[in-house]
Amino acid sequence: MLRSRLQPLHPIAWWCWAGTLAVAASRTTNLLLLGLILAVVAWVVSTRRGNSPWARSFGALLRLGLFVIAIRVAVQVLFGDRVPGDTWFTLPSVPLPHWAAGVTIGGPVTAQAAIGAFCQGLQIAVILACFGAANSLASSFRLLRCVPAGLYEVAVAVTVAISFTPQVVLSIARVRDARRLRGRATTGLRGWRGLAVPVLDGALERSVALAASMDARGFGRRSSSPKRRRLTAAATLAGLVGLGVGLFEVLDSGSASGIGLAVILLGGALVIGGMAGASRGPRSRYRPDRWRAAEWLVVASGLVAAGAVVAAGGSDPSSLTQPLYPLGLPAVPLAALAGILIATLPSAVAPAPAPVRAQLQEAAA
Amino acid sequence: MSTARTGLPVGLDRFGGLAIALASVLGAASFLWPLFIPAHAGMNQAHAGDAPWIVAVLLPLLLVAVLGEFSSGGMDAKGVAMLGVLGACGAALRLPSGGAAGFEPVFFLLFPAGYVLGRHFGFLLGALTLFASALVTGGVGPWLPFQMMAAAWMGYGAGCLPHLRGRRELAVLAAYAALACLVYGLLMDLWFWPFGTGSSSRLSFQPGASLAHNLVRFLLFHVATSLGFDLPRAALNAGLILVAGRPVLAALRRASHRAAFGAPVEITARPLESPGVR
Amino acid sequence: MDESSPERCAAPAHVAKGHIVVAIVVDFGGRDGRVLVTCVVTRPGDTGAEVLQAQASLLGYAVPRYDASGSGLLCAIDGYPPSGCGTESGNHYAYWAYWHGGGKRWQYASGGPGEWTLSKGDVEGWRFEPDGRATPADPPPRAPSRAAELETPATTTGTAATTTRPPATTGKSSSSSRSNPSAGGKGSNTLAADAAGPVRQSSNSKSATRKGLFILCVALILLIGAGAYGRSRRKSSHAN
Amino acid sequence: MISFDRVTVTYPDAPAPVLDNVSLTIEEGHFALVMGATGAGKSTLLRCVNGLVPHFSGGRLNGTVSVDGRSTERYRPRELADAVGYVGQDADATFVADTVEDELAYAMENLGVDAATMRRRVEDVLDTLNLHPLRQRAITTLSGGQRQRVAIGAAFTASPRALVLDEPTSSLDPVSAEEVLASLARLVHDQGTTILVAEHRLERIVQFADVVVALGAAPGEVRSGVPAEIFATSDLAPPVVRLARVAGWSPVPLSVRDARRLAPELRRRLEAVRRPVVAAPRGDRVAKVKALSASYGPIPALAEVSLDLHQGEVVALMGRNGSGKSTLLNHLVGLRQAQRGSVEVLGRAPATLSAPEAIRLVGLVPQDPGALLCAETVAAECRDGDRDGGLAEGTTRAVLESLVRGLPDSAHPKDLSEGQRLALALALVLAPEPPLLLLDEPTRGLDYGAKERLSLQLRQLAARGHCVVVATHDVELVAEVADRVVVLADGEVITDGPSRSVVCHSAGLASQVARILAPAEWLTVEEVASALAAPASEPAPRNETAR
Repeated sequence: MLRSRLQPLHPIAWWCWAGTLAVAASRTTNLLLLGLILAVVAWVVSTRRGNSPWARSFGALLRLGLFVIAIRVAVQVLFGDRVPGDTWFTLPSVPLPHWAAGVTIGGPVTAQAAIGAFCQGLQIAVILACFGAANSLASSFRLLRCVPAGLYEVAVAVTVAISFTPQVVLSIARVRDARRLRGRATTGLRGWRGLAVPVLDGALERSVALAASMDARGFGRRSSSPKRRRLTAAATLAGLVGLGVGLFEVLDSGSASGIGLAVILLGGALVIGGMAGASRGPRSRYRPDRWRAAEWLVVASGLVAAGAVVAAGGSDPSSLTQPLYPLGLPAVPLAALAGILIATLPSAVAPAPAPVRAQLQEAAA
Repeated sequence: MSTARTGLPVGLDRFGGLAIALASVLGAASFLWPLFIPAHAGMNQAHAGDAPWIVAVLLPLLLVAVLGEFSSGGMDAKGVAMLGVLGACGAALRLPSGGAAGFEPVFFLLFPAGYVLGRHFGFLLGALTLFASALVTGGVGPWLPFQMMAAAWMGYGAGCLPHLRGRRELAVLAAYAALACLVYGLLMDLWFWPFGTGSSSRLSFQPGASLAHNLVRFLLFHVATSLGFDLPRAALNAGLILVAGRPVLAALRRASHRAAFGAPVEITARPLESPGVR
Repeated sequence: MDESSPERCAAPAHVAKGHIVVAIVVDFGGRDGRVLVTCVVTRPGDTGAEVLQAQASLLGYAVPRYDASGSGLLCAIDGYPPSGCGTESGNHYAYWAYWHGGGKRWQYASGGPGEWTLSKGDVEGWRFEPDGRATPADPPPRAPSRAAELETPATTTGTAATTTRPPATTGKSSSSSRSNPSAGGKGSNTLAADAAGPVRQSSNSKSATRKGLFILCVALILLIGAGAYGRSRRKSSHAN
Repeated sequence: MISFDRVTVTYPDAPAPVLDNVSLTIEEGHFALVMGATGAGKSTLLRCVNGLVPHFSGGRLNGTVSVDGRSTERYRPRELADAVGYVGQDADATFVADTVEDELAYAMENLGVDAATMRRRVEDVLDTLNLHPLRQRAITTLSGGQRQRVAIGAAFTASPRALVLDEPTSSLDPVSAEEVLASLARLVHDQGTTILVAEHRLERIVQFADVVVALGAAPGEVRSGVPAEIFATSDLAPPVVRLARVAGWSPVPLSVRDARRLAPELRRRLEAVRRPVVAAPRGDRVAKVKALSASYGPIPALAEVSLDLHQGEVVALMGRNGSGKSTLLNHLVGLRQAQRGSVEVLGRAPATLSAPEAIRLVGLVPQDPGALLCAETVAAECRDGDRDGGLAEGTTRAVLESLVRGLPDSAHPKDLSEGQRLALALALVLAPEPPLLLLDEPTRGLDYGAKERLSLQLRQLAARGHCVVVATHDVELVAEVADRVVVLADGEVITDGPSRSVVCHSAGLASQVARILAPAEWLTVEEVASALAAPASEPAPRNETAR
């Protein structure tokens, strides 16, 4: 217990798990599968999230998902193609002026169109939920400790930003009090002005002091040999070119198969390699997050789920889609369902949530 | 390092400049692809859904490349600290809205900062502010890199504005803020377009159709869905800059002066002869 | 004009006011080289998809099959091809290419039939490409064979009236026959109904066995979801 | 270990040098105390040691500063990280990581210390600074004293030979301050670290110091030596030293312990002096707090507090950090609405009043007086003050003049010294003539001169009929000004009585003089001085309220 409290599950493991589930969701519009993925994710979050402020993002992203579904369906109802189907009701159709690409609003709304839109909206909502889960489960600070050496300075800047945010919130409150003590307004644009400037001033002064203490503690002791610099820069630029070529290939063929994907992967590898290779100065890590059996299990459970869904699609594509012509109940691909159920494993193997960060919580509230 | 020369918090060598340019072109492509995708790409049902995901993988890599260039291009403690602190302020500004659209006064800090502290700083600050606030509020997802890239461009643009004095300065900044907010909204909508409309509505992009045709469809989608959020945001940020812009600019200038970016440092072992001795 | 597009239909005298006649050229390409021209009376502003629907019900064909994902992509006319939708092989696709214009002036459609709105004298073209590239470079529908020309007027003029349907009746007719959507009017209704009959029965028999499993899964999902909800509620109540 | 050789420092676009031709040497393993009035250049001196000046501030440095044989001319601050640990004035502004452990390890990560060594040193520091129970805590959740210790630890984990601290205890209550200083002393004794520390509150730290570096008013004027000889003459001195001068002891004792050995003779002389108690006329009631309870979420902050405040009295509000002092002040000034119980100032509840009304009734100078200041210049600040209070043009400025003479109109509030800034804030709060005046920790970062001026001003305000409430940890200030002391603990009033009896009879709150002369009830040096000077019959200069 103590052991696990000292080191929570590796954030990358959580992200892999959520990512694989998101892939699974992105492959199907079958209501059953989507629903099960959502339920599984929600269950794991409810069992394994801490009390950090970002732990609430799951709920937030669920709400966002509902919003997306609403938009998706609304667009379909108002502007949907008039593909024949079982007409539910007919909206008065209003043709827009000629410049609007002959778009007309309204017309008959078919069950096929509405349900199809709903399923696609739900798909996106479930994917959102997966990312919400990753946000709720993985600690941002620990995530930042995993960045490649080349990004060190940027990562430090972000760390500073995160740990400083609650103090900004507190100082906003302080300044508001101070204005009240001088008998001034704390609302409206003018109040804003009076609020923003002192807070900003204080923050900027802090930044100078912070810089001094960082430098005094050896920040940026690095031996940037121009040779190495040129090497990494070359790698990065080559990687970017590769990414570009790959991107255009993919967009042109419209499929992420074959050459395009390969080139993209190559470019990505080059970029990451450049970053990792750009390690400057003798930096070392204090108690880096270790990758233990629990991490492997969590990632594996996600992979199983995604694999099961993809496999089901391979054997019978229609089992992953909501049948529209004719309308009917979605298929029940038992293998895929079982695979998704396996993704509940983390709620058993992952260590219990990390300790509270009361202050940050206050700030985000 | 270059920061000492330029007197700005962050500098960039020529590799870095090249990297930014390249990454921005690719970034633009990964925003605009629906407008240019050819006809037969839409036909391929098995893979029609791929493009958005590929792009979602691509953009983080672009950002990694650019930010990495900044790291190695030279950021000293002062630059990092100021980035972090201003990023925190931005994140705090985004807290009430939880990073959602609509009430988002974050640009009101980003643009003056970019304007005073230079376009590279603006680029970084734009990206990092959104990143930090996403981490604090737990809003990390495929949309984040797009937000970061878009905000980074906006900050960069603020750094490129001509340096004027007095009223005209504020007017230009406010106008830019309004414009940039709208553009930012457009970009984020462009990203959401394929997801928001699917492929079977009169607002969704049509593979192979003419640019103008798709553009009109997109603008309709934009007006129909999110212009309602973007206009208030643009007004809010521009208004804030008009009201509070002057003192904010002053504060930033004072800070960059106090931080003494690239201030002349002179150390000579030879002691100054004190008047008494002479 | 006319000689350039032999398929153009002469509007019969009895066509009601506010209606137009459009020609649909369906070239079954690979299968038997059959090319079929149908003249359908319809309303201006109806979509290509609706006219195709009307044609199917008119000729007693199976309901045109569209891509299940809800993108407006047409998969099969008269149940051909029986399965698949724009199935890919290398860079080639087996798909129904969609054309407008007719004769020498065929134009590759930029959108699906659900988006294309018709106006007077239009000619709609469909050609099945066993391995097309899904570009305007694919061959357009061929000129109708003699047999087809003989066949078409007979069918169309006879039932032209029935295919024109005032939109008002849509709701009722569709509610009466679920299997065969949006094709109003008696004559065509019966025709299309038995065309689509087998489909319905098969789906019924499947769903009967499937329902039990389905309900089971739904229950499971609800169970897990409820559990998660309960836990998180408890947690938040602990928190403060 | 640390040596300055004829060092002159001039900041960019500054007319005169801050340090002029300063030479001094600090031996290895010494605990050196740097003292001097605000603006004497203490911080500059400290920041020179690891080259933050001029590498970080810009400017010109003539002469040689070297640490452990390495001169700052050749090495930048980050390259001296393993030789010098630096802890700035504002500890909160120095944190990079989120948890205690990571913060402690940060410096070593930068130096590339290998993992095993890092683990060991972190554990060492956790023990030395007694941070072990906090290792996993988020730094933002720690108390001031704990944060300060983390900052020291973070500077120390890289095991530098020397440690430089700029006013490490200025914002701490006596207990936390003791903890911090004790841990510093441990570093000196156990690890032979050289420590250079600037401090205002000499009484806390003098007994630890081996060497004292005294910066005079003029930038050139620097004296260093063993404490006894420095304090024999220095005008900046803790009460114990001033008492010794009054009593004519020599050698000068530096700790209460030493002084008590010499005390009996003085006590005998003082017994001769009869100090008649003159009861001050008790004014009528200004504010009434009845059964006030408050809480932050689940944590209770105030429990059933009842209090009456009267015209013309100076009430000291004492207690640990987090004992509810600030919460009580916030209720009195109306920043917080009373959840249970009631708060009335002249019969009205401040929380219900509009801001402009409220400031005429009660004024509060917050812990950081700078928070009240937001204008670009002193003059603008005063003008705003008049506008906010709806006062006649120039009122605030007049009040300011009465507090400090000749503050330049054009000066930026941020550039003022702590004392001046406090005075400006005080002027802004006082201008609308609120009958009730509250001050939260007014003596933070004030040197002795500024503190004396402040206590004088407070007495005058009380004499003019204001009721002054001071929440403070500074027992010397309490001894100087307070008529009445209210002690809070965990949100409850545990003591409420005349300052003399409270201060003299509680170990934690006793002023140095009280501790030296106990059981006799003497509070301040001035008292003793005038008592000794005066013939027996005359009353002591200070009144006190009898109850």
